[in-house]
Amino acid sequence: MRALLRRDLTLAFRSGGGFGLGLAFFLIVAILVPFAVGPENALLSKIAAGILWLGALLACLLSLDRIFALDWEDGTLDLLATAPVPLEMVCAAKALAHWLTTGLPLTLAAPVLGILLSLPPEGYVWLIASLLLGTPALSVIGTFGAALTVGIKRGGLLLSLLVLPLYVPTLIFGAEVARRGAEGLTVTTPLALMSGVSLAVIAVLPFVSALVLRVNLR
Amino acid sequence: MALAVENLSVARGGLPLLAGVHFRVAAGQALILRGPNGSGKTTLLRSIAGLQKPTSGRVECAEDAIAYAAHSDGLKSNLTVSENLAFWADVFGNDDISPALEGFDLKSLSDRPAHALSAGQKRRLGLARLLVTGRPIWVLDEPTVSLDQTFVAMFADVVKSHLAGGGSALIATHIDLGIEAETLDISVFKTDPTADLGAFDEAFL
Amino acid sequence: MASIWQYANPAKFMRLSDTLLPWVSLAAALCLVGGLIWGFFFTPDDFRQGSTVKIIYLHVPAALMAINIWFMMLVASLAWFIRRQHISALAAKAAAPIGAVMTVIALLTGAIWGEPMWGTWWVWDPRLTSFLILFLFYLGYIALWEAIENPETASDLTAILCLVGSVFAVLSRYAVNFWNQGLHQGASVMRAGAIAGDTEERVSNVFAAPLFMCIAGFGLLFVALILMRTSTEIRKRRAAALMARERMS
Amino acid sequence: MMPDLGKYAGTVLSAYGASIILIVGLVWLSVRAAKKSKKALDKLEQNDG
Repeated sequence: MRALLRRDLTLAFRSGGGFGLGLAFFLIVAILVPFAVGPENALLSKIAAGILWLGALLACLLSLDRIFALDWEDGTLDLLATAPVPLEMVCAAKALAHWLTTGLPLTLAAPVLGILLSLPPEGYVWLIASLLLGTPALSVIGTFGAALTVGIKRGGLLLSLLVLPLYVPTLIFGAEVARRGAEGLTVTTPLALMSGVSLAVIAVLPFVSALVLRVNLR
Repeated sequence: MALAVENLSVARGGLPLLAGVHFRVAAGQALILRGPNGSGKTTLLRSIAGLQKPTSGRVECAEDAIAYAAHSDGLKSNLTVSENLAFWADVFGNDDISPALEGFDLKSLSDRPAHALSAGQKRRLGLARLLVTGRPIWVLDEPTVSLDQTFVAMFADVVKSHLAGGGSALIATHIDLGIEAETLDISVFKTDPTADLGAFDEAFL
Repeated sequence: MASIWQYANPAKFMRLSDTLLPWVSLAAALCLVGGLIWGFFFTPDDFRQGSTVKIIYLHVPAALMAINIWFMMLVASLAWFIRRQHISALAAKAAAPIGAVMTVIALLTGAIWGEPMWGTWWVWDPRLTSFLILFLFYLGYIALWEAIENPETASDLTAILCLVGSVFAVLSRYAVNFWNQGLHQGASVMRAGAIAGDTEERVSNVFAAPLFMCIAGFGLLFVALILMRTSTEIRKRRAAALMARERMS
Repeated sequence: MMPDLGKYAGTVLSAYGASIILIVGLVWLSVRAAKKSKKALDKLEQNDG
């Protein structure tokens, strides 16, 4: 399945691949917040961790429907389904490609935006840790949502509605880790809970997504 | 026997469409499926290719032997011709794409991005993809759409060499490909939609 | 052509539902109206909350129904995968709007009930919040049914969404608890959105009897509505199948 | 007959009012949908013979 991953990555980096889409959105969200809530650093640093997590989540959400839509339209999914490759691997590769092109860049950009929102200094390491652990789960859950809505015309809005409640645990635990990290409190429990959720999701959901794709390809 | 279909019935949109479909395609043979549009050629081919479970009956062929190709040919316009072919070759576990490039005289276009190809060239690339899968049984749905006469002849030659090499082909098409092969009009298998054949909506009829 | 319609599961269900519906509706009306009147007029005020305790007769049954209807949909989705009988999928589809309305009632009455004590209409109390999340799951489920044309694909995908959604609903329940320790720890009837289970031990019996009647009323209302709505779904599917058949022949 | 609801009268009545409206609305919509589907199906079954 390296072939699919390699192809998706080259496609993402080629023109119009939408690589910068999530990143740009994340930047815009982070920059707009001070205009909305006012420039006082005291307030900003209090909500910075949460805002950065919310921005990363929405940026992920934004680029989900591209995961299968393009391959659905040009028949690639049909051909992959008849190829000697398990659909579960296809879903896992797609989720990984989405994470590499969206989740990872967001995680790397988050500290830079943290400066804009005057995130407390001790918060940076936990912000990155929580995003590193959380964004893979966001990608895998998102792939499940994308598979559900692949056959639906203009399914983007429905995809967000379906995926939003599924993101709640990851968001709560992730933002909690970042927030406690920023306030210098112990982060062990939310971190443990979050990694539990992420690992379970990454292990199970690709199989469910493959089942969904098979239903859609019928 | 490369491909044998016994007493296959398929449904579409919850209603029975074809029933009792049976035919055989020997190695080195081709079978042309005829039938008016909407008579179920696509549904039948998708069931044979394994994308769709038939409501009854069996498809017998070697494991992983079928290469399916429909109208949309799974090409990425941002990738070049050789990248597209290399991807599909890798997916099917081969790595040499040069015979496919020559077979469809795409050698000269190999570094051109797919979006810069003409419709005919794109179809040739789609069919070249078939060669690259290395699968013995070709299941093709209207392969010569948007191909002009000269390339139809080329397509026929490629199919002939595929058959000569021991492969077989099941092709749904309207036009005469110039390949000597039996033809089968599937409207013979058209079933009365009220037939009780375990189609999805049967419980409501 | 001896259509198997008379013997098919949907037809049997329709006949059963047509015979049961009048009785169940009557029982539902009696229990619901009786319970509400009993609770509204004939029970004393709570010494601390005054008359707002009367909202318990709506809030607790609705909250209970909101959760149990989703559980019913989960069971129906599992049944759809195991037995592939249309009744299961259509019953789940019919139940979702009822569950959504029950969740709205639970949220509304919970917020209104809490307002005098908290001075604001909405409070991010873990229970109220998890009902809000449950409401989002209901919306997503209903929207997915509406968005897919092919009934078989719709039945399969919504069943999968229900299964996956249930796991995440439980996860969210604990995440929300972790996220906000909750405003009222241990206050018995006072706790907004208290689930009838633990409310029962501390609710003195003068409140309990009418509460049980209301819960029975809501339950029977659900049964009546699910019988009617599932039959409606079956009729719609039969009409669609007939029309499709006409187009075919 | 009206119980003395005290200063929370507005609260209690609005909760009851809203809930009753929602329940009645749900029942009404369900009944309307049932009638509509029955009528449509009967029409189809007639000319289906």
